[in-house]
Amino acid sequence: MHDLIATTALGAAAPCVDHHGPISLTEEPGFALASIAARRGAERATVLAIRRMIGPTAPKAGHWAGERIIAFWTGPDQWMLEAPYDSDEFLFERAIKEAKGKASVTEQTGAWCRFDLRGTGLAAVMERLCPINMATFIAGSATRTSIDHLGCFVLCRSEDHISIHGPRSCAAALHHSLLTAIRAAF
Amino acid sequence: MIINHPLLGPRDSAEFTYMGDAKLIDRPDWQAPEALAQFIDYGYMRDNPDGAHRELWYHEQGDRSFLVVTRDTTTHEIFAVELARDVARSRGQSR
Amino acid sequence: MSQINRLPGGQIDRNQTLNFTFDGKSYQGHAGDTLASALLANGVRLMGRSFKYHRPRGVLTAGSEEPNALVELREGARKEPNTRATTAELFGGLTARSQNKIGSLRFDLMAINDRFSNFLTAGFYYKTFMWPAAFWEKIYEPIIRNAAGLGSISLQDDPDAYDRGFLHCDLLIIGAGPAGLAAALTAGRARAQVILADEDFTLGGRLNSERLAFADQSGADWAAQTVAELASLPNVRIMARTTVLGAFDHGIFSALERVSDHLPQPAPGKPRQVLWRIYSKGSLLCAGATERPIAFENNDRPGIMLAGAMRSYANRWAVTPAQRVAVFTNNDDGHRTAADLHAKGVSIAAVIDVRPDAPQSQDYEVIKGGQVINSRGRLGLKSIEVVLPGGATRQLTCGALGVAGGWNPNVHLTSHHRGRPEWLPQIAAFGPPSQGPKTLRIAGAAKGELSTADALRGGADQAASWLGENGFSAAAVELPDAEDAPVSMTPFWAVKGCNRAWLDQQNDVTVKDVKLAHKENFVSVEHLKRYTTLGMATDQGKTSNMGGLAIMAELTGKAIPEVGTTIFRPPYTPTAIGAFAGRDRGTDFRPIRKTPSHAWAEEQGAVFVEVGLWLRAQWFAKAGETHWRQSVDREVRATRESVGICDVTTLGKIDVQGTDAATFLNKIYCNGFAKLAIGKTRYGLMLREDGIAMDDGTAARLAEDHFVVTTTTANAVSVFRHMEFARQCLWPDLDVQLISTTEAWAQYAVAGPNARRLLQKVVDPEFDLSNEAFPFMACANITVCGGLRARLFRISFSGELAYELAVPTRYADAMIRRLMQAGEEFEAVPYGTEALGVMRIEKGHAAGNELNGTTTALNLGMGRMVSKAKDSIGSTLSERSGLNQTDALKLVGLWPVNPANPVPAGSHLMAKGDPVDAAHSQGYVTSACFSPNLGHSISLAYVKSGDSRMGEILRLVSPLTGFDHEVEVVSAHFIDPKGERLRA
Amino acid sequence: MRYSALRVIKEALTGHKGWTPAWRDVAPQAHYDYIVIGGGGHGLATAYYLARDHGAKKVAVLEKGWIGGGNVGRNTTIIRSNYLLDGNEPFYEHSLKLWEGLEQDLNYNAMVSQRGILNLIHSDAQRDAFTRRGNAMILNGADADLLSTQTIQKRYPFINVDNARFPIKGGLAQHRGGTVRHDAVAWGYARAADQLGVDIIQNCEVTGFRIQGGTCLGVETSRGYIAGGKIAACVAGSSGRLMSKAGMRLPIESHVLQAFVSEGLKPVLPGVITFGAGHFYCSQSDKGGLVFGGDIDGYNSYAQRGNLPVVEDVCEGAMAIFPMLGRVRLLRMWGGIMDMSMDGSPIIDRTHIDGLYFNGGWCYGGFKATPASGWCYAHLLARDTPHEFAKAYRFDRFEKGQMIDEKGVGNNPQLH
Repeated sequence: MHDLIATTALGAAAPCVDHHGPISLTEEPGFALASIAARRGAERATVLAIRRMIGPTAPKAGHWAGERIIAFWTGPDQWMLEAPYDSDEFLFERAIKEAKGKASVTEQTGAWCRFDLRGTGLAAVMERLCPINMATFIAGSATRTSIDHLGCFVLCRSEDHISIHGPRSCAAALHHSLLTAIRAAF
Repeated sequence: MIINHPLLGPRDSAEFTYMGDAKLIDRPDWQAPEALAQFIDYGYMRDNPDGAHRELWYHEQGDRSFLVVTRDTTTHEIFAVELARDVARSRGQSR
Repeated sequence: MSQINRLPGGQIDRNQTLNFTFDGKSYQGHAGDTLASALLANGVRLMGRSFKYHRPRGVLTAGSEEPNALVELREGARKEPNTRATTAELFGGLTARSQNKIGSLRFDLMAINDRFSNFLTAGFYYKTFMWPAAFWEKIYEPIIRNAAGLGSISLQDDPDAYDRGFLHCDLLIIGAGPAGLAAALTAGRARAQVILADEDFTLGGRLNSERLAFADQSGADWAAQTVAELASLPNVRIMARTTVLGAFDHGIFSALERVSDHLPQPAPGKPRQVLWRIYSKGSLLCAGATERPIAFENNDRPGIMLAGAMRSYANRWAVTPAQRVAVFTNNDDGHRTAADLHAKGVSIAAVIDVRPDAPQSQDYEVIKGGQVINSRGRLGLKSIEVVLPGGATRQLTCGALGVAGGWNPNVHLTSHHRGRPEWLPQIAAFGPPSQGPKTLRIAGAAKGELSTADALRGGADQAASWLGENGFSAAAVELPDAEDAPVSMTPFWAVKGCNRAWLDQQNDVTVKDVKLAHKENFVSVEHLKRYTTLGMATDQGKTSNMGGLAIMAELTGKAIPEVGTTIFRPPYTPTAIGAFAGRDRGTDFRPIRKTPSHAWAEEQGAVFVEVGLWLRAQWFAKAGETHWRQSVDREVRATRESVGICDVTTLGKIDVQGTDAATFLNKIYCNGFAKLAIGKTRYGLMLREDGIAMDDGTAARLAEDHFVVTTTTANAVSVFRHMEFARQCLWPDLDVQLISTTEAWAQYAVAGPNARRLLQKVVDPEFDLSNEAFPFMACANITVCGGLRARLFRISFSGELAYELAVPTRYADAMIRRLMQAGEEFEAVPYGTEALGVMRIEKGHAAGNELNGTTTALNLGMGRMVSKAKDSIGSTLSERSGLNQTDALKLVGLWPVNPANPVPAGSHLMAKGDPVDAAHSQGYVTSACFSPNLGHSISLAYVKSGDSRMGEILRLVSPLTGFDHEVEVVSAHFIDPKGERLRA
Repeated sequence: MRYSALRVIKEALTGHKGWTPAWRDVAPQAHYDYIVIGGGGHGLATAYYLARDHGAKKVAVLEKGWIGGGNVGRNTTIIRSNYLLDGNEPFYEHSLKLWEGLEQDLNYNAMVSQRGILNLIHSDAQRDAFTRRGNAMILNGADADLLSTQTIQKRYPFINVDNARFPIKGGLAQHRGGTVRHDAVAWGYARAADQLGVDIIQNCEVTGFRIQGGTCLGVETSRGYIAGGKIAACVAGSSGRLMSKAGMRLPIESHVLQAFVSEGLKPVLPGVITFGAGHFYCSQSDKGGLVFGGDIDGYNSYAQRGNLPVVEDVCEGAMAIFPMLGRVRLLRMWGGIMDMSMDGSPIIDRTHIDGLYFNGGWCYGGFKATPASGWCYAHLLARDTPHEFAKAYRFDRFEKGQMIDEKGVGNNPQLH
C-alpha cells in the first residue's frame, strides 16, 4: 500500500461545502470513474458487461442507471462508470474484467471533479448555467453540456439533487461559476 | 440554431463545432491514378450552394458525435440530421 | 412649486414620494413614475439636445421608442449615457443629467450649429474637409468627433454583474398588452409552458394608457386581474421588465431582463440584468404599435409629442405636459387624447384635424381640414401656427401639442430573419412580412389590427390555433367587451412645402435633407438612410422611418411600398454590452486550468504563465534572484548537471484502444506505427490533409491494442477532434476507441544525468530502470511509492537522460513533493516552461513556433519521415510542387558572430550583401533563447536551403526592434548532437 | 460638378438648388467592352481605374440591388496593411497608399482617418509572431511599431491590465492604419467612375452567362442580355452563387460575419484596437458609435444574419479589455456574407473560360483591399496579365501548393 496522500480537485485535503439559501453545494471527491466503449461489433456484449456491474438496464442516450456502481451514457456505444472510491478504487480493473476484451476501458477517476447541488429550486440555478431544459431533466437523466465554457456531465440524481462532473483542472473555475449562480438565483 | 441530434434530441448548436462541407467524408483513394488531382478537389473545391447544404457538425461539448446536417444556407432551416458514421459507411468509407 | 402638472388618478402610488435630481436640481415624483413622467409632472419639458443642431428637445413618446429625452442616468461608475427618460423607472435618489451640450441645457453653446444648419445639410462632410489631406486627422476630425456623440461614459469599470441564462417554453408571448394577455390566458389555461415577456414594469401595454378600452371596467384593472390569474398558474412565467431583443434561428429568442435597474443598485450577489436565451416551440408577437408623427416646420420643440404618449402620461401617470394643449391629427385616435385630457381638466386649445370630415366635439374646438404649419418657443412650445381650410392662419397658444399621424405595427422581430415588412393600405403602414421567422405568429396591433377588441380576439385566436396544432386542447377564454372602433384615418405625412420639418428628431434629419438626397440620386431606401442618417439614431427609426419613406415616395412619384422599407436588425432596443458578456469578464473571461501541482508550485515561488487556458510555472524564482534569466539559467544548468523536474501534465493525452489502434495511428501520423513494439514509444508527426504539419508528440504502445498518444498543450483539443473526425467520418469500420486522459494523469518530466537515480528511489523495486531493461523510448505500467499505479515513459524533450512519470491526478501533489524529496541528495530543481524552452532549443526540437501552420515535414527536416508506403492524412497533398521546392525553408540553428548579440525571434535573415527588403529575405528566426551551456544566445530559424548552408554568415535584421548583425548558420542540435546523453 | 468647401457655401446660400446626382441612373446598352458584375466597392473601383488608367471607354457596372449594398456597406471600416506573408503585404500596402490619396483622387471625402491600429499581444509566442510580422511589414515598405504595455496604457488608460485573464504584454501598431467612412467609398468611386463615363446600372441582376466554345460573350440579366468584351465577376459573398451559373466551383465558401455598433458616445477610443486573446476589435466612428466585431459565425450561410453565440463571444472580448463598456448599449447587429477562401487570401485571376475573370475570396478583409483590388483587377482586365502586387492571387495556387495562409489554419475556411 502506497503512502501518498490524495488532494481533492479544489486542492485541499477535505472537500469544500457551501450553503446558500435553500441550496447546498458540495465537492464530491469520493468517486472512481472509468469509461467503457464497445469494440466494433461488440456493442451488445458491452451492454451486457455494464449490466453485470450496475443492474438490469444499461442506460440509453441521455440517461444514467445503477446503484452502487452507476453508468451514464456519454456517446454512441460509450458510457462512464462511477462508484464510491473507497469500495471501488479499481473500478476500471473490474470493468476490464467484465468487458472480456469486448470493450475498451480507461480509468478516468482523476480526470473529473464532481460537485453536487442539493435543495429545492435547483432549476433556478441551472437555468443560469446551461441550456438543459429542467422541466424534462428528471431523475435518471444524464447529459453532457457546456457550463461557462467547460464541457460537463450533468446527472439528475433526484428532484432535489443534481451532480456535475467537470474537468478536474477547472475545478476552481467551475466551483466559482456554480456558487455565483446559486447566489444570483437565491 | 438548434440541431436535432439523432440520439439526444434538440441541442443548441453552441455545443457543436462546425467542421465544414460533408464532402470531407469522401476522402479519395490514395492509390487512384488521379489521386493528387482528386485530393486537390477534395481539399479545396466547394459547391458552396445557396440552398440545401450537407455539412459536418461535431458535438464537441456533448457526446462527441460527428453529424451530417442538411441545412438551407439561405434560411438556416435544417432538413435532416444523421450520424456521420452512418453516412460515411453508406458512402463506402470503411477502414 | 412641486409637480405642477400632476393630474388626478393614474397608476402611481401617491403614498410613496421619491426624491430625484435632474441636472443637479431636486424634484419629487411617485412610485410608478418614469423619469420622464416625473419631470413632466414638475413642469420640465426640456430634457435634451439633438445630435447635430443641438436643438432643444423634450419627450416625444412615452416608451422605448423615445428618440429625444436621453439622459445620463446615475453617477460615477454606474453612469449610463443615452438612457431614455421615458423608460427609466423612478427610484428614490435617482440622479440624471442632460447630455450632448456645452454649457447648460438651456444655453448650449453648440446650438450655434443650428444657425449654420444650412451649411450642415445631409452629407455636407463628403464634399469638403479634403484639403489639405493631412488636416483631416489633425483638425477636422477631432472637431467633428468632439461635436458628435451623445452621452459620455464614466471610463470606470462597470461595477455591476450580468447573468446569462437559458429558458425553455412551449409558447413565448412577446408583449403583455391586450393581445398578449388574452393569448397568455388561453395558453396558460391549456397548461402549456408559457413565457409572457414585456419590456414595461407594469403589464398591460396600452390598456394602462387608455380610458375607454372596456365597457365596464378600466383597461388597467382588467390587465391587473388577468396578470394575477396568470401568476397563479405554475406553467406560466411572467417576465416584466423583459425586452425580447431578437428572433434567432429555430425558435431561439434573446431577451433582456432588467432585474435591478429600478433599484439604486443591485442586491449583493444579484445581477443588474439577465440576458436570457429562450428556446421556444412557438412564439407569438404581441408587441403593439408605435405612433408616428407628422412633419411640419419646427415640429421638434419640447412640448410637441405623440398624441398617444400624451394620453399615456395623462391616464397612466396622471401628468400633463402643459396646462393648455392642442392636438394635431389625421385620424380619430388623436381625438381620444383631447377627450382624455379634457376629462382630466386640462384645457384643450383645439384639435386640428387634416380631414374636412373630422368628428365634432362638444367640449373643445375642432379645426377640420386644418394643419399645423409652424411652432414657436425657444426652449419649449409656446404657440402653434395653424392654417385653416381657406388658407388663413391662426396662432394658438399652447404648451404642448399632441401629434397623431397613425400607428405603425411593431413588426421588428418579424423581420429579424430579413423578411421585408409588407404594406397594409387600410392603416397606411407596414405590417409583418409573409416570410417571417418560421415559428413566429403575430397578433393585435403588431399585425395591424388596431382596436382593443381585435387585439384581444387576435391574441386568443392565435394562441388557440397554435395550441391546437401542437397537441394542446384549448378552451375559449371569455373576453371583456372592448372598444372596437374601425380605423378612420387619412394618410398625411408632412405639411406641404415644409423644409425644416423634422423626421428623425435625434439625428436632425429634416424633410429638406430627404429632398437633397433625392436630388443627388440617393433614392433607394438604403441610400437615403445612409446618406442622411435617417433612422440610424438610438431609436433605430421607430418614429422616423415612415416619414422619410413617405417624403421620398412623393418626390419620386412612387407609392410608399414601391420605395420599399429597410428591415430591422436586433436588438429591438439598445442593450448593455455587459449583458451580452455575462459573467465572462475580468479574470473570469475564460476558466483557468490548473495542474494538480499548482499549489506546490506556488509554494516554490513559481511565476505562472498562461498557456491556452492553463497556468503553467514559467520559472521558480529563488531568494536573491532579481531577474528571470537568473532563475532560468540556474534551472537549465542544474538539470543538465544533475536533475530537474518539470510538470508536463498539460500535454494532451489520448487513450487509443481497439484491435485496429495501430492501423489507425498509421493513418493519423505520417510516419509508421504499425510495427511499434509493445513497451515502446515513438515520436510521431501529424499532418493536416493539406500536407502541413499539424502537431507532434509521442505514441506509447502499452499493449497490442492500446496506445497512449501525447499532443502539444496548445493542440490537445484540435488533435482529439481531428482523430474523432478520422475515426467517425473517414474510417468508420476501424475498431478503435478514443478518449482523452489529459486530466486523468499528472505527468512529471524528470531529466538530467541523475534522473534514473532519483526515480529509482520512488519507483517500486520490482521495476528495473537500468538502461538495458528500460532503454530510451521504453514505456511501461509500473507502481511507485509502494503500490500506486503509474506510467513511465523514457522520452526526452530536454536532450538529457529523461523520463516522464504519470500518476493519478489526486496523488499528483503528493508525488511532486515526494520526487523533490527524493531529489534532495542530487540537488534536484523544479524547472518551468522557460527552462524547458531553452533546453528544447538547445536540442533543436521543434515546438509551436516552428509548427506554425505553414510548415511541412520537409521544412522541419523530417521530409523523409513521410512514409510513401502507406496512406496517411496529408501524405498525398504534401507532394505538391510548391511544398517541395529546391530552395525550401529548412530548420537550422543560428548563433551570433559576436557572442554578445542576441538572435531574437521574429527577425528576418538576409544574405550578406543583399539589399534588405522582403524580396531578398532568406528566412526568419522562430525561437530564441540564451543558452547558459554555450554562454551566448542561440536560435532556431527557417532558412532557404538551410541544411546546405551550414557555416554561412547571414545578416539578421529586425528593423522593428532595432537589430542588425551577423549570425552563423549551424546545426539545430546545439547540445549532444549524437544523442548520447539521452541514451545514457 | 466639383465638390469643395466653397461649393457647399455657395449652395447653402442659394437654397441647395445646384446639386446634381452623384451618379447617373442609366439603362443598359447592348454591348460594353467591360462588364463589371457587382456594384460594391471593388467593382466600382475596378470600373474607375479601368476608365481612368487604362483608357477603357465602354464600361458598365451591373448591380443587382443598390450600389454599395454588400460588404462595403456593412463592415467595420478598418484599413491597414499589417500582413505577414509576401503574397499579401505588398498588395495591402499598395492599397493603404491608395487610401492615403483617395479623397483627392476622387474629390470625395470618405473620411480616411489614419488613427492607427493596434494588435494586442498576450504571450511571448504571440510577441515572436508579431515581431516577425512587424519586420515583414517594414521590409515591404510599410510602417510598424512594437509598443510596450505602458505606452498602450497611456493611449488607452482604461484598458484592463490589472484584472486581465490574459495579460497585455504589448502590442503591434500600424500608425498609418485606421478607418474610412465605408459607404462613402462606394459613393465616391461611383461618382468618380460616372464622371469618366462608366455606366452604373442598379437593379440589374446577372442571371446567367452566355458561353460559346469556351468563351464568355455576355451576360443574361434581369434587364435583358448584355454583350461584353470582358466580363469581370466581382461579387464577394455571392461568388459561389454567381460562378455556378458559369458552371464553376470555387475554392471558396460563403460564411456570415456579424458586426456591431453601439449607441453614440462622446469620443473615448482614439484608434482601432484588436484583442489578441479573444475575438474582438473595435474603433469609434466619427458619429460616436463604437464599431466592433469578432469572428465569423463559422458555418456556411447566405442569410446575412447570424446567431447569438458569436454576439456573446464578441461582447465577452469587449468586456475583457474594456470593462468600462458594460453599460454602453449595443445598438445594432448585422451580418454580411463573406467569401471565405480556402487559405484566407483572395483570388484575382482569369478563369478557364475566355473573357470571364474573377475577383473574390476576400474573406472578411475585403474593405481595406478596395482600392488595390480595383487597381489590380483593372490591370488584369486591361492587360491580361496579373498585376505585380496581385501575382500570388491565382486559382492554381492550391494545386501547386502555394497557399497564402496568414493564420496557418489550412483548408478550413471557417477558421480563417
